[in-house]
Amino acid sequence: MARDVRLLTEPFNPGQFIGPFTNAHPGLGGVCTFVGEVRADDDAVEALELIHYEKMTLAGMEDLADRAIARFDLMGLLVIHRSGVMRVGEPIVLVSAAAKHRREAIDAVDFTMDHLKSDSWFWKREKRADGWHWIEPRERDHTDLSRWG
Amino acid sequence: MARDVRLLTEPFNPGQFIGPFTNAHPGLGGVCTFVGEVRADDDAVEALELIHYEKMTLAGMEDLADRAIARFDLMGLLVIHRSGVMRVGEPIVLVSAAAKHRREAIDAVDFTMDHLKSDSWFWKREKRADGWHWIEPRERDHTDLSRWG
Amino acid sequence: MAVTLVFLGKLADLVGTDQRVVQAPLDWQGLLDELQGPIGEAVQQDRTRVAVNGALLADKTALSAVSGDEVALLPPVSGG
Amino acid sequence: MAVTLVFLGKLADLVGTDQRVVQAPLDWQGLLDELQGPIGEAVQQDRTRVAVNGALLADKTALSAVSGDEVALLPPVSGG
Repeated sequence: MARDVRLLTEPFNPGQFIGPFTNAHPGLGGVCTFVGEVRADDDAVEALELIHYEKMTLAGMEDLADRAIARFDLMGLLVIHRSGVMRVGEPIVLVSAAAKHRREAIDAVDFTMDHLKSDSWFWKREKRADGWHWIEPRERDHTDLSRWG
Repeated sequence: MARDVRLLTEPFNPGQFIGPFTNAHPGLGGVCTFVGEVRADDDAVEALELIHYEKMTLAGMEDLADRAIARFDLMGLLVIHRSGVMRVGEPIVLVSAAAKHRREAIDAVDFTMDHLKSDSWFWKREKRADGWHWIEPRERDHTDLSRWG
Repeated sequence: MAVTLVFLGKLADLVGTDQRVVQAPLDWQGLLDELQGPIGEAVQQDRTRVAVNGALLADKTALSAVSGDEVALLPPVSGG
Repeated sequence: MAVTLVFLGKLADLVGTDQRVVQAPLDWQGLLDELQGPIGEAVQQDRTRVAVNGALLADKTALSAVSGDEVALLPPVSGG
């Protein structure tokens, strides 16, 4: 089982990670990958900032990856999360799971994304014309988490 | 909504489709992609062949894509399926969904894969040392389909 | 012109070819007369479907193909 | 040496800095004495968590930091 967990403070290109990750697991049945980007659902948002805490954020991501690995039958798991200031269209997160069977790969990505989005040590703020605004947790995030018991 | 459905008879590189598909949907929130390959779970299998029917297979894939689009809130859907003889490690199928929200993208890929695997017009056989053997449908495929009501 | 029969998947193995041209018109009884032995039995199984020009028949015994039609005999799919 | 307080997310805005060095040792009452006004109220809220050297406290009122420790004040996360 190859586990690759990274917290990046600079922009990244998902393709540069996905290809090598897939190639590193010969014999796999399938790879599921989710890439999340800064969404353009509000023209007023000029930038997004994610703040992480050096002593906890990466360790928490590694712990989450271990839980996904314990729960699903995987051949490999790749978890990448950005920190810092990002603009619309920039990748924030990439989760890729390789497995013998597709259900395991898809579910592992779903599980990992739900927990990354609502149960990892990131704080988010948006820059608008009048300055930066902190984003509060969404109720939906807690609903998502409760799916996994 | 961009819908791109292809039935390919030659090997393909998933990366050549995923990058352009993602880039074609600026403002998206996330892209979920599943790539299925010929699995190496049995050393005795030398090759796999998928047979399609010209008058029905691609049309069925297009119809499936339309159903996924009607069911999930997507910005784009890419469905690629191989036909012909393949060896271990070659991609068979690629489904990629772009959406504002990750749950829609992940569920659309899950739905489309379940239906492609068990409800599309492909017939499969494996080549072993003693020749070609037809593969019968798996019970699991029907269980997968029943998840979608 | 005539009717073209197309045999998919393992049905092609049973007849040793993936296409056969037969006389038009062709109904269900005519098809069974044409397909003797193992292939005839396979075509009669519930899980074998029949399509005419790419359109699946809800009731294959209602087959009514005319000259120029393509009749496909479809065993259960085995997935991608 | 002393104890370093680290303010995450909007807590940093409330104090105008993301770090402050205070006298060791530091317990919960000492922390509240140190943090007056809005930041003090925020820290007392149930949803604000406290970690020492990266380890989350199950009960933040049991805080007992010594010289060299880093005490992080963590508001609710807002997701990636």
